[in-house]
Amino acid sequence: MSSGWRWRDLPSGVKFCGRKFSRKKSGTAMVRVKARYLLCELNVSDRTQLLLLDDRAVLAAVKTAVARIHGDYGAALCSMRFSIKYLNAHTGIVFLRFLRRAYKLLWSALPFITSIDARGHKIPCFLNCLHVGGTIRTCQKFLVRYNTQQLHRMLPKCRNEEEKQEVRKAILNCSLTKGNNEEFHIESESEEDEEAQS
Amino acid sequence: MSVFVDLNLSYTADNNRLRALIETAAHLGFSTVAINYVFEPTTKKKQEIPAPKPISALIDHLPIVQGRSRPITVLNRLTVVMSDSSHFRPNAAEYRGFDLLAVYPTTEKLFHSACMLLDIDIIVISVTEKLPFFFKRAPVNGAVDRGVVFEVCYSAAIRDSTMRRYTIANALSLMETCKGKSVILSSAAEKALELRGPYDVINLGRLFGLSDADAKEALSSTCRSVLLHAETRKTASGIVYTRRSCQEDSPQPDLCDAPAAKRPHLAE
Amino acid sequence: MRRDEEKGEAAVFQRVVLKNASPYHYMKVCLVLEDESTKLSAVELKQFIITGLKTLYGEVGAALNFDLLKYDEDTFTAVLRVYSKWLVKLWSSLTLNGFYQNQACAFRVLQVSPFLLALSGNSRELQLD
Amino acid sequence: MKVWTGGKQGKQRWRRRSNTTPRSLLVCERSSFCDENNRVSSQVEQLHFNYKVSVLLSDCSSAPSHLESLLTSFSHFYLVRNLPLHELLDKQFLETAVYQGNVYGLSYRTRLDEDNCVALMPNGHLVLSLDKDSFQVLGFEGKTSTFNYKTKNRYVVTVDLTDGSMAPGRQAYLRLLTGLTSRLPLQMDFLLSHHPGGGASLQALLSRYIWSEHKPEVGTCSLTHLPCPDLQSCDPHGLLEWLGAVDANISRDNSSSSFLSSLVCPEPKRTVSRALRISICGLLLPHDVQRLIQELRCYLGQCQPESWVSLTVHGFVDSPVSWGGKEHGVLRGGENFYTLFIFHDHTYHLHLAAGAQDTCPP
Repeated sequence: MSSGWRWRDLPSGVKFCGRKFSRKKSGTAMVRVKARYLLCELNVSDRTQLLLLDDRAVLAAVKTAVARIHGDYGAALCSMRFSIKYLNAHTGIVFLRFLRRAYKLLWSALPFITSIDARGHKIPCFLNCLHVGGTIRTCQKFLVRYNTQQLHRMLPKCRNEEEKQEVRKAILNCSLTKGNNEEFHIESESEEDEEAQS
Repeated sequence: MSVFVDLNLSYTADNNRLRALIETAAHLGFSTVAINYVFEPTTKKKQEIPAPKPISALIDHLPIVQGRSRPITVLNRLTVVMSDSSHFRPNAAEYRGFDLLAVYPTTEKLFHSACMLLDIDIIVISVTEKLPFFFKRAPVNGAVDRGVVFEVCYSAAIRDSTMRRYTIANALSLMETCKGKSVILSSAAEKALELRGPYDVINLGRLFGLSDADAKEALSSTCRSVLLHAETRKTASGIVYTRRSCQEDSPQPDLCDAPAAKRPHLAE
Repeated sequence: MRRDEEKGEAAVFQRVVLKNASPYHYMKVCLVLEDESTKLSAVELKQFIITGLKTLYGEVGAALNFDLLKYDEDTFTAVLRVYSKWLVKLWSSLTLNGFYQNQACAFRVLQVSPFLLALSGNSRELQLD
Repeated sequence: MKVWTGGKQGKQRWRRRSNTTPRSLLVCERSSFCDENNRVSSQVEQLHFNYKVSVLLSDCSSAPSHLESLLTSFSHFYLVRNLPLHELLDKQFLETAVYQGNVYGLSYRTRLDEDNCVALMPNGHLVLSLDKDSFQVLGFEGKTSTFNYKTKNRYVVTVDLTDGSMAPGRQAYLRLLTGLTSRLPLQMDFLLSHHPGGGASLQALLSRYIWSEHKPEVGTCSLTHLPCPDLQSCDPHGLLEWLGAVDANISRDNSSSSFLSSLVCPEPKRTVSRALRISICGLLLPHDVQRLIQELRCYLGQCQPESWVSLTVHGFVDSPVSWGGKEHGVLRGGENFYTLFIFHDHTYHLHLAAGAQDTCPP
């Protein structure tokens, strides 16, 4: 069989793949896996029902909606690196992490969520996307700003001086530092999305 | 571009079905196919590595490839399912009867060793379950450098909806890591109706995150380099090749049949 | 994606180059069924393709518009027309369609082209024996 | 630290590539035969390997006799089985055929995206489109295929056989000859044809191999009540779609809301009561197409002023060259064809279409 083989035909270190490969020292490099974080607000008619929600219920609701709207292909994309990063059951704020190449497709399924099943209850609700960011930190910054805005909006509606004081205090609180906003504290390492590959 | 190749037709003891598979593959335009024998060692008892059946015993008259005037080429391939590092026995005499050698690693550690160490041609990517580990750049690059390729099989995706999700998700995460190079797409078909035409598979590659040109290579040029790689495995660095001079009656598959692997390509 | 170049030498001469402008792609497909005696009407075929689209691409896929231009019930051969940007979706769902009413089946895509005319002039069909 | 040289950009480019549809090209020209600068004849001449010609005559129920006789007089072609390629370099063949000009040869039952393909053009150029293995074994200079320039898996070797350096006995000639005889003994089925008036003779070559002579196949079909768009104002893609539907016998009497198909004839439309479709298949020479066009123009002169004629010429999908020896490739389908609408007042519309791997038509 090897009649055509000659010494000089052989590449150094046998590679018969017909292509030049980038030969780098692999092993130490850290490559960030790109993701998109969607900051969503859960809108319900009865705010007490929010407390029933947990990560798993929201996760399942998103997955079902994606599977219904985008079929097997969507479900496959949705199973890749998708997670609920943070859920605040008091305010109804949800952080979703999607694979960056697929986030638009998956995002398009979110409006079709009409209810979430949690602990045996069916909670009618809808998801309102507030912000899309590349890192958790940008979303966090946005959320602080957004909450401040909301508080400002609440100020004129206050009925008595006591309430006003409280709201003012809250506004002051969140404009101080971004970290110690009490209704928002994720594990401070927002680098956790920078997962080391290899 | 070279000829279209499907390196995975599942072996069945049913000769008629196997013949139908080969005939369908030829009809669809595949010029070379490989019959895949799966060897799944278990801890309980020692098992025999299957011996490849000579092609002439399976099919007496090789069908003509569609639109061409040459017959189809049929090769043998062994896939070892590895759940423990002892399952792959390098230098086992039984492996020598096969033209191609593949492993299916089930854990990250085995995947790493398959990429970096084992003397194999193909690493099979799981398509029937959720990926038990992430593909890391280092082992994947190592495999690419060594000329070992990754295989994604599509027929599970035809059979079942859940498998389809796993196939797409696992293939996509593989393509993210290896950027569409050093990947082959093959069928793993058990029935003739699970085979798809080469252009259909190329389009399916788009679903797996491959570009048209890359997908076309996954069916042709990359397979060709696998066949060449398989040949170097049998030789000492592709230089020295030993063969028993007195031909016994045992019908060892003749290596001259290796299609694209007839000649080594010259160094670039 | 449209480039016009007008050449001035004669008032009547006009040349227009259209790049990637074809709105549709055309596919010639053939359905192979395990049980060849099955009858399948054009409406059933289209329903079947839509079901396949729905499982792979969900409700978005089911809403995808395509036309069944021609169908031959004896050979199960059909000509489909689909918007170019949805070609990949339609094609991949055809590829992954494996069962028609619990019997195995396969779509064989014979030809795909941005021009319907090209389907009737495929030189790979030339038989000289 | 980045692992891949392409880095961020490379990755994005990879992503973008995986989302693009294959390109297609359509060139539309309008002019008149009376215009001295019209290029129809050169454009027809430049597409060397034609597989099928289909003609649609409006307001006509049976083909005029002179048209019919012209169709039957299309040049015959030969199929040679297992022709060793070095035979094309044979001194006698060069002298009796290639140097005389107008010899057309094309490998048969080979696919351009998989196998080695060969074309012998009428100007004496020999084009070999080879895969990587064959090219490197052949040992003759060639170029990387334009459509595979990144992966370098296909190479194109172009040789001018009429050039002085390729004369029998010269160094380049001998190198190619030994390449094709000893290193890469390619054998393939070959379609050969030649211009009958050119003086070339293929007999010497044919006598040594198994060959068969083939006559282009003619088919006619008459159509009635054909809805027809306004040819002057219709957009080119709609027009070609309509013509394709006529060619493939696709019914167009749908409403735009029907379930199965919403294909309708583009508005404004009129109904042509009678029409005739003629098709002819085989290895057809541009010269014959040229004659057909002349004949059609003559025929049109005798018709009513509103009638028209369309002529569609399909090139071979697996020919290594498209218009004028430019490289041709196959990604999914290698369509290369042109459609010519001729009107009564000698104006014409020419549509030249090319697939994903093709250069722009002339």
